[in-house]
Amino acid sequence: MSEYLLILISTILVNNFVLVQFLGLCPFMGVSGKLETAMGMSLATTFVLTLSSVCSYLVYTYLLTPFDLAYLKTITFILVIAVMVQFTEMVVRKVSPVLYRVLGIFLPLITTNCAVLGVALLNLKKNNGFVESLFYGFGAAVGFSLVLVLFAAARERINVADVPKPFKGPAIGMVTAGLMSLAFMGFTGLVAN
Amino acid sequence: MNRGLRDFHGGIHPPENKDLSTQVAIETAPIPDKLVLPLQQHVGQQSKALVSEGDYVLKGQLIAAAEGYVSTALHAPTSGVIASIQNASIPHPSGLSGSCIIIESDRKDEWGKRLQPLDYEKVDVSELLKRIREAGIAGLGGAGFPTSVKLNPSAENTIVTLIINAAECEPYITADDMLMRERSEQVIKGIQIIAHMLKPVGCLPVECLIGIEDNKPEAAETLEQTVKQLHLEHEISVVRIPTKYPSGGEKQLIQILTGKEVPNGGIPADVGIVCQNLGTAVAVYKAVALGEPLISRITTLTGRALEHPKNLEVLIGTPIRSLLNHCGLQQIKLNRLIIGGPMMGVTINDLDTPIIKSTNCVLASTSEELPNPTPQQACIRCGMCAEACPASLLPQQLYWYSKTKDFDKALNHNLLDCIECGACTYVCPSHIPLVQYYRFAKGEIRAQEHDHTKSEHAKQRFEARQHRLAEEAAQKEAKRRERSKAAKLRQQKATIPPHNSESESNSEDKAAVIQAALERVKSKKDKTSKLTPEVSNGSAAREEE
Amino acid sequence: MSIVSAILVLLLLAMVFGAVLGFAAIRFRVAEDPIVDQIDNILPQTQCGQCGYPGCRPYAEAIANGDAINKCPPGGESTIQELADLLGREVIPLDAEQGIEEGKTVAYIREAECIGCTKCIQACPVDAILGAAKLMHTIIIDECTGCDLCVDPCPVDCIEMVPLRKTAKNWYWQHPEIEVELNRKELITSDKIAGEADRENAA
Amino acid sequence: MNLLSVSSPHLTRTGGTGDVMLLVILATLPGLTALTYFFGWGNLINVVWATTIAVASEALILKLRGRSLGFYLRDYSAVVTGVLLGLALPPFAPWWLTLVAVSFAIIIAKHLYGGLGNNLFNPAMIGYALVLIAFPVEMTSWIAPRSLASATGEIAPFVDTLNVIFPFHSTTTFDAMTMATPLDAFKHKGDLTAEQVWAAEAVLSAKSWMAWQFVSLGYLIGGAYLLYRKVFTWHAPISMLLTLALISAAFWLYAPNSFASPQLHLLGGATMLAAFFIITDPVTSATSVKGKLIYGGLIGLLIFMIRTWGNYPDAVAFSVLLMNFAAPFIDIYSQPRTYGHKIHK
Repeated sequence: MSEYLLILISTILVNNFVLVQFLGLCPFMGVSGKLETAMGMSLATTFVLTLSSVCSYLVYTYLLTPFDLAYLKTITFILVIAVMVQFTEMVVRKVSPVLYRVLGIFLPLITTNCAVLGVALLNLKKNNGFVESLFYGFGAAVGFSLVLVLFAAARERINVADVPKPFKGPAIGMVTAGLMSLAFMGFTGLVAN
Repeated sequence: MNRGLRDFHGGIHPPENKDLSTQVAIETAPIPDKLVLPLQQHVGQQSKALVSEGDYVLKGQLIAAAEGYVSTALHAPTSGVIASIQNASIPHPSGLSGSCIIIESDRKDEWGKRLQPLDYEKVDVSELLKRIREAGIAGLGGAGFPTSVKLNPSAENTIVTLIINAAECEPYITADDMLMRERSEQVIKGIQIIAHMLKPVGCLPVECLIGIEDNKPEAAETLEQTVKQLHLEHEISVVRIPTKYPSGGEKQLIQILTGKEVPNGGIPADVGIVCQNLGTAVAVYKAVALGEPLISRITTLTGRALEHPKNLEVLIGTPIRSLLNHCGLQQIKLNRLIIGGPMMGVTINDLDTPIIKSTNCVLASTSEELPNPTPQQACIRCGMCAEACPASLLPQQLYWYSKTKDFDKALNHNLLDCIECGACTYVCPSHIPLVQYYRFAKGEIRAQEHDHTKSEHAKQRFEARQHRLAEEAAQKEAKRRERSKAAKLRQQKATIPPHNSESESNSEDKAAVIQAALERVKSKKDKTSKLTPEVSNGSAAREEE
Repeated sequence: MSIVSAILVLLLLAMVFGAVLGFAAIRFRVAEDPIVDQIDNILPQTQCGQCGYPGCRPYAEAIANGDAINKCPPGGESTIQELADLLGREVIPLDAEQGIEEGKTVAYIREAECIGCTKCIQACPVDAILGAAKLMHTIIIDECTGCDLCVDPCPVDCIEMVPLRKTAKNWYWQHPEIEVELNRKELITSDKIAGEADRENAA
Repeated sequence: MNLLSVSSPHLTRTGGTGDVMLLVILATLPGLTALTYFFGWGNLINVVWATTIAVASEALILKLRGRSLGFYLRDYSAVVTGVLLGLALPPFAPWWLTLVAVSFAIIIAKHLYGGLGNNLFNPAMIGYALVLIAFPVEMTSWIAPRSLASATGEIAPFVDTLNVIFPFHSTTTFDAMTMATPLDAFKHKGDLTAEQVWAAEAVLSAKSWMAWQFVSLGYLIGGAYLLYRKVFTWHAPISMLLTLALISAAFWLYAPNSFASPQLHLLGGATMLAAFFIITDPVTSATSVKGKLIYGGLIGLLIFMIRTWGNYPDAVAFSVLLMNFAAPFIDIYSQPRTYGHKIHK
């Protein structure tokens, strides 16, 4: 049990995908303008990430390995992710049309969110089992969501701040992400890799 | 009487400066040459003038009637001639004018026909309500809500408590204080009438609480003695509350005295409470027991730009200039002229602005006592404002949202629950005019709401019109088809030479009419252009376009 | 051999996923796009046509189909802001081609000059003009949206747009910083303005 | 007649933001005195040097942005940042270390966001975290303190200290005896038990421990004074200290040999400095009462976590920055109940 907890702490804090491993920066910068949007994106990403990391594991273990097709892993993972995203998009569109509008291009972009593919590949590299993959994907998603939501709230404040003109908008956003990354370095060593 | 008092969140203790104006007894102000009576002295619809220029009116005569339920009547405060009905300065922060009846007094101060005094215990409550409405009473505390409306709560709410607001928590103001000291009997009798009116038939009498800040011990004692003399100890209790601004806010006073909170968006009657100002009680007494309409009130004239600050009994409509002169205004020292107290009052620029029914104080201040605002520094979210806010809001957050016009967030942080008491601005170390930000945001929100309802309305009208046009077109089409069918039939029957269709001749007629009219206007314009060149210039410019 | 199994495996995957998506497409079908109504609610409903569409609803439909959100001068900045919020788009300044945001106006007919031609009545999209043929017309101020569609058709140019009057009832305090810029520099200074004033002094 | 027309209220309390900042600076004096007494002139020199850089950087930016120098410098916020960094950096921190930390703090962490009131992160902590990550060796070498009773000879003379910090003119290398802070010592105890750690370096550790306790006490006194002057409310500091004390006590009672005692947590590092001077910075902390309690509590928790399991011996800077980042989010969800509203709306 404690092993799963460690995986969670590791992926959420210590090896946070966004601020420590610098994966998934595109949606991180793109969808953090408003808190509501960020929350919607977080939910969608969490869903996709968790599911796709599990599915990738299943596909890899029970389909690719038996047929000795490990070299197909990247293309199949992309396929899995694309389907997951498409599925999520349909669900979101039905459940919350406004969120669908608001997420706009970013929803399909989860497909190209490198964190998603990254999680699937890292699972293989780390030889994670089924449950471990599940926790790893979920933890990565929660870490992504946590940072995204906090960042969105912070950006709402920065947007109303008296930022010098050259730094307005994405520039100060990047600076903030950098400083945040600095703060996350404090977690180094919390969990041995 | 010892009651379990509650406290409200926040609050401040600004310097009181009340003893400036309590040194001398209430005086009667001299009758001015000219009285200015705004038609809008209350919350609700503007009153409707009943007199016209040149009419002679007697003191107490009705000169403007209530228009609608939430409105009040207006009476001539003295005898004289109606000089005009025109736009004049009103006590409003914008400095905009409003329509006013102007009376030139004849200095005779001659009473007209008075209303019949009523014995409140013998007549029906509806009779009393009618009398209060006829007497033109609107809250004398500051907001000016028509009293007859407030004393007629809906049947769903059983009133159990009557609160008389005598807290007078604003610095400088002492009008209620002096009223209690000098006319306590009128006060108590007025309260009796109001309590009687609120008591539903067959129910227990309402509990009656007079809330007084403990910085007015004399007034409280006088009231207590009067209560004793009239043997009303069981019905009316005088409650001393700790001095803290804004304990006189209606919601705050209710919280202190009863521990209840007026629900968001509701009124005190929702929790079984009616709250009345002390001055209003006196006005009710005068209207019912003496038959006098509301034509005068006690107003504090104070501030260090006056040599003799004091309380005056003034006629409604008296221009402030004459009162200031009466109290020895030192023109050079005067820096700010405030109607109301230093925390919530409005500044005015025109000394001819009149006293209205809700004017409890005129504060003529020097630049030393109320210094000019200093430059605003950055908000550091220190939270002192949140500690001072009596409504438990987060003024620092509201400031950011108002400043950046993020009205959704401001509403989400309950901007509309702000009572604009000014406690946050008072404590702000960065000297940010917080309340002005909130007033701006509230104004914008209200304007947007107004725009929105208007656009909804416009949409409906547009759609109705589209619908009508479509129907008309359909009808025309149907008629045309019928006609063509008929024509075909006729053609089949006999070959008649075709002639101009009706519509064509019609349009030709129309064009001719327009042409004729155009010429007529042109000739007219040529005439007028000599008189008013700018009008013709305007249209000429348009023609060139 | 391995190439065959690879193709088979990918084929299998594609079929399974295709089935999943097909199921989702039926299960989560979205019938109509309710976004148009929401957009229409934000638009000011002046029906002025300054956006180039024959009314507010058509423009709302155009926006939903991807048209720019900055073509509505009567709505101005606040409408653009709201639209941007709703649609998750960038806030862009008003398109000057469509006109500039002005204060609210209402039409006013100089009644002495009116010839009673009813042309303005026909032009008014919200039936805010009262009158009959050969009789003087007048505007119902409360209904007028200030679209100025009645100005052009008038053959005698007797209609003008006048700004809506500020009264004590609709007046409210201005943004403190705007006020500073306008007239009272010495009273309240915000960050920016303090600096600018300083620079002015230095210059 | 030209009378003033402004929005009410017309009465305001005197005193401004600058006065608040001056009080904060004043309240650092007990802590600074203790530091100087036990660790020599280093921190005093640091404070002066850091303040100079802070004010200069602030002035530079204000000039670049065309803002009024006099008006903004008089809020003394730059001085506060300088003083706090001067206190937090090791006494023998070389001049360039302070320069990097302070100028980064003022220019990047504060003025890129628009200056006082707009910054998201506590500038002093950003500066501190930056140099801590970039120059770990310089940052972890504190000198050995002198003991309470002994003679003055044990601490470095003023001129020598100056030469260590600004090694320009002097070629003499001053050999200061460096040693770890108590927290540092505990961090690198390896497999030793707590008692063994203290026994191994008995003399130094006892002295060091004593010195740090006095420094913490100094900050505590300053904090109490600020609390008394109502510069901030008790919520955030008490919440942080209480959380840290309770959690560390629980772990310490469970395994006294492998976990640091609550005493060490509270008095052994920058805990007191953080509780009363860092997390009470209103700009970067949560703003409502509820928010401050959450904010302080989570900082306490993070400090414990990072100190106990992380790589860095002291965790104040990181914990504060992490919670700075979370503060806007906390603010959104910690509104107090407004008058007349139900508890849950």
